[in-house]
Amino acid sequence: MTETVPVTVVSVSNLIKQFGRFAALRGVTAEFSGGKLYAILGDNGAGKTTLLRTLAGLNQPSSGEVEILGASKFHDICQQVGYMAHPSLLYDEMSGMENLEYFARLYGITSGTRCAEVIRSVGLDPDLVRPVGQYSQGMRQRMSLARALLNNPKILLLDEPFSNVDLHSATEMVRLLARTRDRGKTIFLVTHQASLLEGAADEFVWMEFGKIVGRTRELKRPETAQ
Amino acid sequence: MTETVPVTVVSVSNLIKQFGRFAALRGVTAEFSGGKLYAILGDNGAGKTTLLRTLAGLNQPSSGEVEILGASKFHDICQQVGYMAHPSLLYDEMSGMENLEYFARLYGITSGTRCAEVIRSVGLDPDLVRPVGQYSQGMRQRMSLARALLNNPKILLLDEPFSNVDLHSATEMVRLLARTRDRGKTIFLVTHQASLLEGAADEFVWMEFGKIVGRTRELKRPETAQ
Amino acid sequence: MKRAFPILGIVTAILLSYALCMALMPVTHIWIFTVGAPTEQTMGNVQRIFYYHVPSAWTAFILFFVNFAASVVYLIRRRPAADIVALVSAEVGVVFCTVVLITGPIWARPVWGIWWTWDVRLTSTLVLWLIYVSYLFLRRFSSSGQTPTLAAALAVLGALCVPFVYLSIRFFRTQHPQPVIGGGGSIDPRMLHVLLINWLAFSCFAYLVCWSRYRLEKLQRDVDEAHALESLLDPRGSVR
Amino acid sequence: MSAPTGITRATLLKDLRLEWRSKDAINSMLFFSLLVVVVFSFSFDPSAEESRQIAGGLIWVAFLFAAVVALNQTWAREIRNQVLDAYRVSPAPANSLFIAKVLGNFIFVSALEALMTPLFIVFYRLRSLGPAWQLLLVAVLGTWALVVNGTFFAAMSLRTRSREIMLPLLLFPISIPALLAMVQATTSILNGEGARFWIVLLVSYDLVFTTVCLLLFETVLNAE
Amino acid sequence: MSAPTGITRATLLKDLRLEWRSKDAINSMLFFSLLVVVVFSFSFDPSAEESRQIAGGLIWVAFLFAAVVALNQTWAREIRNQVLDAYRVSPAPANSLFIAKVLGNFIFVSALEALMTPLFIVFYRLRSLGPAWQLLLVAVLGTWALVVNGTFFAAMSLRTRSREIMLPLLLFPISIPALLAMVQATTSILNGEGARFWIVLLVSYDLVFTTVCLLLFETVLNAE
Ligand code: HEM
Ligand SMILES: Nc1ncnc2c1ncn2[C@@H]1O[C@H](COP(=O)(O)OP(=O)(O)OP(=O)(O)O)[C@@H](O)[C@H]1O
Ligand SMILES: Nc1ncnc2c1ncn2[C@@H]1O[C@H](COP(=O)(O)OP(=O)(O)OP(=O)(O)O)[C@@H](O)[C@H]1O
Ligand SMILES: [Mg+2]
Ligand SMILES: [Mg+2]
Repeated sequence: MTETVPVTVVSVSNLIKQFGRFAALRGVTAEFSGGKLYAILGDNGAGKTTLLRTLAGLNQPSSGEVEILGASKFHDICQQVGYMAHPSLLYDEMSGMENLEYFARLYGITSGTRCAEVIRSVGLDPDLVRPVGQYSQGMRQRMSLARALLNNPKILLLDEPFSNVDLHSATEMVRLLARTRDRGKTIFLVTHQASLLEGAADEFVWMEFGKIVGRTRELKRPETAQ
Repeated sequence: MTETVPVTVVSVSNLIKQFGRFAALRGVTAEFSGGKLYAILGDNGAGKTTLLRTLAGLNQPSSGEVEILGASKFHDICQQVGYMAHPSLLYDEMSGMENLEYFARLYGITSGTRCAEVIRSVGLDPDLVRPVGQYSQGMRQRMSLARALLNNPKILLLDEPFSNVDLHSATEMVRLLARTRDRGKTIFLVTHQASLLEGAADEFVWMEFGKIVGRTRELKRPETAQ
Repeated sequence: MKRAFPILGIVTAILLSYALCMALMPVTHIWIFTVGAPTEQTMGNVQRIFYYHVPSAWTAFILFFVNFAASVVYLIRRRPAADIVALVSAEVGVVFCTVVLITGPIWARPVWGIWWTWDVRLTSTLVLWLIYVSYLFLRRFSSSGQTPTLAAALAVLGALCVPFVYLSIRFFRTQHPQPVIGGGGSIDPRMLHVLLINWLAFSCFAYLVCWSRYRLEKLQRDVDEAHALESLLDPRGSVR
Repeated sequence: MSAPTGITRATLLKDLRLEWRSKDAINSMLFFSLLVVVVFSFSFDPSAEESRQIAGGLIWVAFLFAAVVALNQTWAREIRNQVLDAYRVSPAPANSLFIAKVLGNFIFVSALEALMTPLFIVFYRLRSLGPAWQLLLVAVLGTWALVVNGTFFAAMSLRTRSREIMLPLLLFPISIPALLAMVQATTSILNGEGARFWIVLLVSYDLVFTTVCLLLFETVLNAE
Repeated sequence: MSAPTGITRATLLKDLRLEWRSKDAINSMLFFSLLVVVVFSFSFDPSAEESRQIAGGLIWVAFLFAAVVALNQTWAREIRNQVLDAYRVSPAPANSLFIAKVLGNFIFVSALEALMTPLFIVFYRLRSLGPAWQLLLVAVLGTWALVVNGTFFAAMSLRTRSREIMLPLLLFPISIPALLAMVQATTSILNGEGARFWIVLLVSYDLVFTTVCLLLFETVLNAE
């Protein structure tokens, strides 16, 4: 079920984000085409999370433009975007299924089977009644991914999905993401464990001090000015 | 300034720790000799953190014995142990130096230069006046390490010191730890990024489901029953 | 030991029903036995609530004292059994104390014309109830494996508070009757007899409930332990 | 996209279900409000004539304190794992969330009041000289005023450090007119005097603040 | 190992310095207490004679609520980055920490009271018929009672779920005798009657509870 996607799905131009006196993004300009898996890498404080949150409409940029799927207002395309943050974005007290059912309401998804389908697709059991708070870290990250996939988004924004996840679960998540990408989705993935993505990512985007300093096909840090 | 250390510095025998119905440690028996760097590896929920906290006297084991430096009560040897957890264990509102000065009081360290010395040893600047809350993640982890090193402990317990730390800072921390080990300290280090420690660790301790399932010299997961 | 339980149960049931007859019936002579209690002259039959009100209060006090003693023992000896005793006595004590706090106003309404008044006895019962309810709350909300320790600490503080409660509300004017035993009050010996029978029945009942609750809690902990043991043997370290 | 009311209902139901499932919050709030009543009765001798005079004030101050504690928990569940961000990236309108939270709090605080009022009546031996239904009306209007503002300011104080203390700082000053109206209305009704003016005042206060909160909530929610 | 008093001093100084540096907590607490006074005076509008009767209750209820809010923050700083664990692995004795926290809270709450009292005096036109130094004594003793228990229970509620609500649930019932004593003592002194009994009661309450808290604190701190 490969979808056709426009060539450039996300374009940001001269994006600046300031927190008080500190500029977390200092002029990011880039275009990203559809159906790819982008790994965003960089040191602590490089601005990766800030960039992702700005794409997800959770941060207002101080200046600059963001255009996703041709729209400049996030609200118009929020149906097309899935966002997964470092925290799980799930209610600890509800089971995975109940969580997804609630979020399905928010997205106006009426199909009764969609939730179970998504949960199965990330390799979990939809009938699990345990509350999410009692899941292991690996299960929780998968469920969190399921939430991001719920509305079948064209664009996925994932912030450190592998942190504190053991190697085994992480490799499986990478496989799942690669499959998703192959179905025509565009994925942005922030991580410190780039080696996990070797072979899976189409492009590595390197950030430094609030700027994109290079984009490479291979996992090799580009020579930068600094 | 290599110190002489006894052959076996830490020995645990049949350690069991239960949280309600759940057994996080299910009979851990092991001896660790001094002057080595042990990397403790294992999947999420294997019980690594629980083992470390039990060694640090922060958890009371449900049964079993812990003997550190010949003492079975933690209080007797707390001067000899340094503990670094995933959270920073520092006051965000104070500068690094102020933090260390306070902890020095707790340890009864009177030497006026010790704090500056430790801060310098982890590669930070003792004169930095910024509060720790404004440090970058990498700096904060280093400062946290400095706190653990403050009382010049014979035994260091480190829980995921590299998580969310970029590759560059992490490699530097590994170098620092290797140097510390070379000065005769014993280091226990929990991490998910074992590859960082290749070459630096003396032994890899593999945990699974609350048990130690193997100890290897090389970074190679042992064949286990399961 | 196993036998004692049903025997005690039967004895309690007999005692309770006998006491119920005694309390609710006016004095009647059946053959050579005299049963029932005299009807109070001014208050009438309402007064019969007395036979539930007072024994409940005494029972609750005894249970709270047991809770205190068990908590101290736990703090010193760290025996799980002491902790269970403390928990159980607090729970049952709160129930009996609640009975006092419900029967009191029911009685007060027809007799005094009001539901509640700020009187020494009433107030101190209320405070006692509050203290032990907060004790149960702590036990319930505690997230650590050290609930017994925290609870025991609170129990000690709570028990220490009781004398201060008595001292501090001494000045409240007293509307409530004086203690029957050791106080200035006087009582018809027939009533006293019924009261004591009721008290005996209530004490047996409380003891029985505590005992079952103790065994239940003990079993629950044993089951937990068995589960934990099972999880020790289970290769994956967890049950289910 | 499902209708905004559908989302409100789903959110409210989810909250009620979670509340019901844990029951801890409910129980502890009930006990807390009982404690508040008892503390008040210990501090203001209920048998004294003076205390009876100020009962209207006492009740509302006690409600206010209990409500602040309850309202402080409103958003706790939503920010625990930053679930609020999940709401924000979804197409659901902000006001659906606000209304759901206000309704949830209204139910919760009303339940508290329903429990505290009889206790106050018993402890202070209150008897109303005016019509009791007016008291009910005042209670509903006053509670609504507290809850709308409280929910709004609780959301606002999410963005500040030392969150718990911020709520009363924001809520109290703005609520003073409403509080005054509630107290005066209650006292007047208890004393058998007319409370028309105060009720009209409360109604208009409610209308104005509900409208403004609804207009502004989206902005507050989306402020980072 | 440095002496326990040295550690107490270091901890206290650290807390005071941090408090002073951020000033947030101080400012907001001051504003909060001001608001409490204002809310009270809007809710109760007594004549001078009546106010003397209820002033003791008013003041202490206001203090109590302000203190609960303050006490809830006591340990916040220590658990933020689990700094408490760092304390626990160090050789420093638990009671040094407890005493430092109690002293810190005592200073803080006293400052609040020092600010609120004049406001109360002005708003309610209070004039004491008894000796004012006795009022001071009652304030010190009463505050100490609140603060010792409050600090202890705040530490206890660290180990529980829904922490904020737990503190009043534990603190209020046990503080009732102390509260009653404070209120009665204040009212008696204001009315020019003797308050000897209440002061003795407060002193013994303070002694007993301070001792027991010191005995039990280590256990509570080390409960995981
Ligand atoms: C309204 C709530 C009431 C409460 C909380 C209450 C509480 C208590 C308590 C705790 C006791 C045992 C005290 C002791 O033995 O020292 C007691 C005993 C007693 N109560 Fe009440 N009471 C209430 C109302 C009443 C009323 C309305 C009456 C009847 C006029 C009454 C009559 C008695 C009598 C006769 C005793 C036995 C006295 C004794 O032997 O101690 N109570 N009550
Ligand atoms: N809300 C905020 N207020 C102030 N500064 C912020 C805020 N969020 C982020 N920053 C600062 O902006 C910079 C970039 O932060 P960001 O979280 O984007 O980094 P990152 O690349 O995700 O780093 P990490 O790998 O540590 O997650 C950091 O220096 C951080 O301190
Ligand atoms: N305080 C606690 N209460 C209940 N269960 C706990 C507690 N602490 C740990 N556990 C459980 O014990 C198990 C082991 O936890 P531990 O934190 O030691 O794992 P870990 O090996 O450090 O895992 P990770 O790599 O995710 O940090 C987990 O399943 C966890 O859920
Ligand atoms: Mg980040
Ligand atoms: Mg861990």
